[in-house]
Amino acid sequence: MQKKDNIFYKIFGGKYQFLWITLLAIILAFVVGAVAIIANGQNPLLAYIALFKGSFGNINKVATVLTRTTILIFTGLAVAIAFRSGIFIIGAEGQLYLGAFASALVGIYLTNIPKVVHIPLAILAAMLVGGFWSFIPAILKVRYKMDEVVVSLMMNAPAILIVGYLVNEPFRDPMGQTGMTVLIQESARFSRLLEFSRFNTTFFIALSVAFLMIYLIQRSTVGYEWKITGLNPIFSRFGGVYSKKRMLQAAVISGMLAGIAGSALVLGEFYRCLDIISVGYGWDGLLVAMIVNNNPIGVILVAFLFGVLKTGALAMEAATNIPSELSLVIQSIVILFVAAERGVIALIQRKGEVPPIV
Amino acid sequence: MEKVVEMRGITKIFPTVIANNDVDFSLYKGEIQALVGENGAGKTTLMSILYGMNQPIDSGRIFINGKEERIYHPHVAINKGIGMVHQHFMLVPSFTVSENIVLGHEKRKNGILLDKEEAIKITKEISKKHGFLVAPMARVQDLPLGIQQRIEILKLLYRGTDILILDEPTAVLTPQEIKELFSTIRSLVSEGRSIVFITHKLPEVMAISDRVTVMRKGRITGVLETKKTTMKEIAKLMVGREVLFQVEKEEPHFKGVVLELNNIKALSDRILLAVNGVSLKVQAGEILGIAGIEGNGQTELAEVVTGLRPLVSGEIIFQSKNINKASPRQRREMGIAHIPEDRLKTGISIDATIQDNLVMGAHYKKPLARGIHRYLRQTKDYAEKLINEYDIRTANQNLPTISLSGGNLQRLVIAREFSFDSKLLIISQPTRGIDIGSIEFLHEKILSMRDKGNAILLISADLDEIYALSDRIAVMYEGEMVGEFHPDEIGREELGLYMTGAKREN
Amino acid sequence: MFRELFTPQLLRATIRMTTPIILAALGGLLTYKAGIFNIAMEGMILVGAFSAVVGGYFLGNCWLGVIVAILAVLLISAIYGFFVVKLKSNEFIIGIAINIFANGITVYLLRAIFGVKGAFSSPEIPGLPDVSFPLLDKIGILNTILNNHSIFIYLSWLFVLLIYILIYKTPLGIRIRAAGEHPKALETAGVSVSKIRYITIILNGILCGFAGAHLSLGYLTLFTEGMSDGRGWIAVATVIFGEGNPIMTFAIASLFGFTDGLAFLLQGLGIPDRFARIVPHFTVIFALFIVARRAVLKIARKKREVIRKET
Amino acid sequence: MFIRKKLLLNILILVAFVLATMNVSCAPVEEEKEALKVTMVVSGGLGDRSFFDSGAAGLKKAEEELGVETQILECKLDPSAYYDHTLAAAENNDLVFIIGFQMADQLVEIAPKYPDTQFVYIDGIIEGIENVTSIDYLENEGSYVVGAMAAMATTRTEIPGINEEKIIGLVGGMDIPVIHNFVVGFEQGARDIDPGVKVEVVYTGSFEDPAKGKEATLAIIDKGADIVFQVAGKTGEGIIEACKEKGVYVIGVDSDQGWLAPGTVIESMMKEVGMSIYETIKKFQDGTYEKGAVYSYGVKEDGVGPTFSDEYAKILPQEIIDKMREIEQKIISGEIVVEEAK
Repeated sequence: MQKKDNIFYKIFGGKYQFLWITLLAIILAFVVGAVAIIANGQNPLLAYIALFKGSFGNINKVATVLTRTTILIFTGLAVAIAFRSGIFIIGAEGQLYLGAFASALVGIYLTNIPKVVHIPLAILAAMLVGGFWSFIPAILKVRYKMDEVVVSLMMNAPAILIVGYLVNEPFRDPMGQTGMTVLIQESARFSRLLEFSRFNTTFFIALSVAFLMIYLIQRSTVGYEWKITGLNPIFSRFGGVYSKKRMLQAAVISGMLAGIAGSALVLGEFYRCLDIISVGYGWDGLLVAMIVNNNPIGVILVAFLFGVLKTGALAMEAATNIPSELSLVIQSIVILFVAAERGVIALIQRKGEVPPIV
Repeated sequence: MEKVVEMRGITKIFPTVIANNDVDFSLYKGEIQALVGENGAGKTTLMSILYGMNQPIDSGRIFINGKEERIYHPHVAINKGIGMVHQHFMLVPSFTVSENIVLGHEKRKNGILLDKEEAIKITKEISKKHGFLVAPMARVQDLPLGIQQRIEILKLLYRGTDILILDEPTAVLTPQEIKELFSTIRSLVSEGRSIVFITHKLPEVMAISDRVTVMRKGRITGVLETKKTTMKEIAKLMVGREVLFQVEKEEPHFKGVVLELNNIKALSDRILLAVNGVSLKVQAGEILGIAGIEGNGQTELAEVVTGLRPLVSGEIIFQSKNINKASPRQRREMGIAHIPEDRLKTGISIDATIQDNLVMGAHYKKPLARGIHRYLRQTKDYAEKLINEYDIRTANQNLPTISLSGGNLQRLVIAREFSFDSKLLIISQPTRGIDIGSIEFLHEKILSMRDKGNAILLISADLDEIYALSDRIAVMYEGEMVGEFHPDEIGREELGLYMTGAKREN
Repeated sequence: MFRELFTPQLLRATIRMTTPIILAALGGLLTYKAGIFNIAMEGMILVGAFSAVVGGYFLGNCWLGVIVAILAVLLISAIYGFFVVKLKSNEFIIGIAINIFANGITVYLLRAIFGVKGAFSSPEIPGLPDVSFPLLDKIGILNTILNNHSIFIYLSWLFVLLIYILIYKTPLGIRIRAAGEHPKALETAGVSVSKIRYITIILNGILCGFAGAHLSLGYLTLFTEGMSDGRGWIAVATVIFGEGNPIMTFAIASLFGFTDGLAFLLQGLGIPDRFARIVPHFTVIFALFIVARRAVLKIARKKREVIRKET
Repeated sequence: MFIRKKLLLNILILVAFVLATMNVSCAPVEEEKEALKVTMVVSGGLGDRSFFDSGAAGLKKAEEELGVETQILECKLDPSAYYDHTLAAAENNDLVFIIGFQMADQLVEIAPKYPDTQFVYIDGIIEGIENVTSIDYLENEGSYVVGAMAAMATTRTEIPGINEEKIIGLVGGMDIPVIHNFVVGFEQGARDIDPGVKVEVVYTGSFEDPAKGKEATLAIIDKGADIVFQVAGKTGEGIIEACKEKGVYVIGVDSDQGWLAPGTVIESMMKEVGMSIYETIKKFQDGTYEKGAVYSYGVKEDGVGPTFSDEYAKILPQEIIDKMREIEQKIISGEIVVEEAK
């Protein structure tokens, strides 16, 4: 019994509503950004051309976008899986660091083993520590009802500090480089695919993991139980789901995925562990997941969008002297508008029927 | 007589349904008007509109005391002397009684601070004046529902309400409390107030109201004087067809004990002994009705048997096997089905799709899944089958469950629980909050499950239901079984005495 | 070792480090009580800090700086409120968006207004005054710990008290709590929940404005990019751990401040810097773990008692 | 349904992509006079008022005086940006300065692919690549000199603000080897003057938190420090402010920071990044630029060390200044060997 006589509704309602709103949000954000660029005394058109050239200008640029996308897919999925299951762990950044370091250790100190063994071992190490770091807030929530959001938030800084200490003190590169470990063995490295980019085969790992997660989430009984546990844990227990187990499981998988993100940075991009190896991949992953309401397919697409924005912003800065902070402003506006989707739909329908107060 | 409320041509469209379609409604001064209809008929929506909620409406005008008003928010309604007691009480659980009463209309001292003493004084005064006894400093979360309802009414009286809307006020009350409520309503009317009484229980309509307005599917189907009508007529207007008030029941065929409880004990959430040494047996093919006022341990009893609540001591024997340690999933797999009392919290996930709710418990078994792989096609067919079989009215099984009305929600739960191979059914308050048409359907289903050889434990506060279905009746009071009877052996009044602890066997 | 660590100076440092956190946390606490999980404090502090410097520098008066800070944060709060209250968007996402926005806009405007990158400091920035209580002079150790702090430090204590009174002793307070606990009950009592939530968002804006102004005009007299450096997040943590109680929140914020100050002294004992800085985080988690564990054990014990008595 | 929805999004992005690539082909190719194109890539962000800003100042000077075309790319410590910016700089510049030890890997990887571009790696050493020249700074030497200065000054109670105790301090941004290099030199310098002088070292853990910087500084001032060496980027702003408030002295770092707090800054330990950049560009124009060379800028090369500006002479007694010059000579002659921590 929808009110279909509204012209707006005809165009923007219906099945493709989410797509429209997202697109509209992006366009609006760029318009607002353009105003800021004009205020800065520059030509927004040139700036945006530079932005897109920076992301799509040639194969190398696209590869760079995909390199960033790879990491964001991992962290985005990490957040999505936990949030879906009703366990709100926001410690991906810290888990990523620990995973990166664990991978680097295995990559450095295991020698004379074939690639097919070495790489999986290095990734496994990252999964173990990432999973462990995520398990702590989860078990504290399940056992002691402690707020997992805050516990996991508070565990980010220690993880980064610990890695910082290890990388700078006991495991630093003795050959003059500071704030980093030595290079990992040849046998632990993912191959780079292009001459002028760090694009590497971890991208395909990311895609396979993403497909695995999509399968698990949407086609498996486990995914079903995760979802129900996230939506109503009382009901899931009532229905015979071991909901605490499912929550812990989701939390550990989440930590593992974040760990793999760190692993991918080390084994694919830098070939060593740095004391600052990520500026906010974990946090961006959080946003990526939340914008699409933890839908795994959505995560892939939004991760790509973020990859484009981040890479393009750097290029825009290089080409036009527009500070990359402006791209932060644009990014935040995109997020604002996309997140407002529900409310915007209600406004378009002019019904004031925003879903009830929580 | 003077019309205090007149609503003309009210139309309200929700995104998925027309809740009110050109509705005219009026209320006279000093009358008790029953507003009846099945769930989803639009009664609550109509009254909410009068109370300033569900705004804006699509069309229609409202007159209060003959003057047109635009009631865009509850505070306007309150100013006009309209008050509403909602079906789900609007009380803040952690607040005291007096704080809840003055909320929104607080008195100040020193110009800034909340005057708590004054609030307590006010509470005492109005409760004394109307003969309600409440403790002003008690926290609402600690009070039984009957008392909470009194607080709701006191709240309205404090605000000086002349027009009271009571939305299904008897749903949570004991027979004694209902009696008290009715006398309160009469005294309020005698003081010149007017009352709208939303319900779907026809005996109550006959007992209390002066006039009846009947709604069906968003429209008014009749406005009647209570004295000049019958339950049958009202029911017909409500449902749109003839309704049988009594289901046909065959003699039970007992086929051996399915469930045996030996002296079981369990704690409530507030760590009190809620189930205190209950022993009972249920046989295949019989319905054991457990009568009792809510909060006497019935909920906990059901949860212990289904494994949702830990057992303190005693033995649960299901089909000659001790299942004290079995998990909820294991118990379901053995064949224990459960329709919980609080459907929205326990029985479904309101944000999940209808399909997801229907397949819970079956989702990991053949033919819906093998290993961890789910067959989406089979899942869809399975859900579709249940939707048709149980007549769940929805456009699409992939809609969120929140889009269903109360009766359909209940059908959903029943469809799921009745559809797997069960040996024991635990059914708590099955007809709470659902309409006559659905009740009939439901009772038939329950009996058919009995005749298929299920053992059924029926927990209900509704004595009509207990009498209509039970083969044996046990009464629960303060966590104990205080008596067991054959339904023909005992009258309602006497049963009431057992329920309130005034009388007990042994 | 103990004497070397637990000096009056440490308590003084604790007080200083606690203040920006508690100011923001009090704001967050109000919205929390009204049913909004607000994580935008980090960004709001930053905007407050920046605009306080802008206002103070151009208007030449520190109090005008504070006012400009409040106005700027209120502007951001208006955006936040519009999305969260009016459009009912996910408050978490909006919070993060606001934080990113604040980060970008302050850097951008720093360059646009002052033509500098990274930091802006100038003798022309008027600092907020320190306050000294003559009577305290007489009591040596209290004087060291309590006297001669920046004015907002004392104000923050006052705010803890005021907000405690506001929440638990005033009509607005019970409405705020009702808005968080049972919004429909409040709405049907004739009070607009949105209005109450807007009010708390405004108060949060003012308090975050204070926090920012204190950081850039009281604590320091300069602005650097990203100078809130995680204090808003710590404030979020204290609000949640303090369960919305101002006194508890103050206690936990002080625990943060204390361990933060302790970290510098621990370095003096040869503990590596990074381990010293892990201390605050793990101390707070551990302290709250003890509390949570005790609560769980208490329930278990009570259960055992009831069981023993009854069987 | 959802997949199809997203497919459409993909197509749209693809369209955008095609449009963007078209734009590449019709981009303007006009070029006027062949000015020397110089780009500086920094690992952190400008505005630290010390290291990176010093480099930027040198570049600006070159632009004004030598007529080169310049650009600065900031990575803001995003390691994923190191590669992108290095690559972007390599693509169409004649001379590229890479500032920040974090970017060595990227440079080693990219430089050989652009043999026509000359790279100058600053703050570290890379050897064996033909088109990479390295400039390293011996911060430890400069720190030694100011350490000695502080040790001498802390006993001179006639200087206002100097207390009885023989304690000086150092506040570092992060506990990392580059900073350790300052610490080691500073401590050795102080020790060699007077083994009884105690150096309190504290790290704030951030280059961006002036409030923490202030707090850390207050903590060591409370312990009796009266001269504090700040090595902490933006955090240093808070360090200087704490010293100013407490009436003690601060030693600035990398750039001459005297203007930040006249009277409080007692000396600045210069790291002449700007100067070396300017000189390198000049050499490049003159044709005296040595490809693949490695330069170590210590006290001898005037790359590090105190400013000896007149401003500071107002505070410092002449004999201390003389002594500092003497120490510098000893370092140059090799009589004093300064330890290293890198």
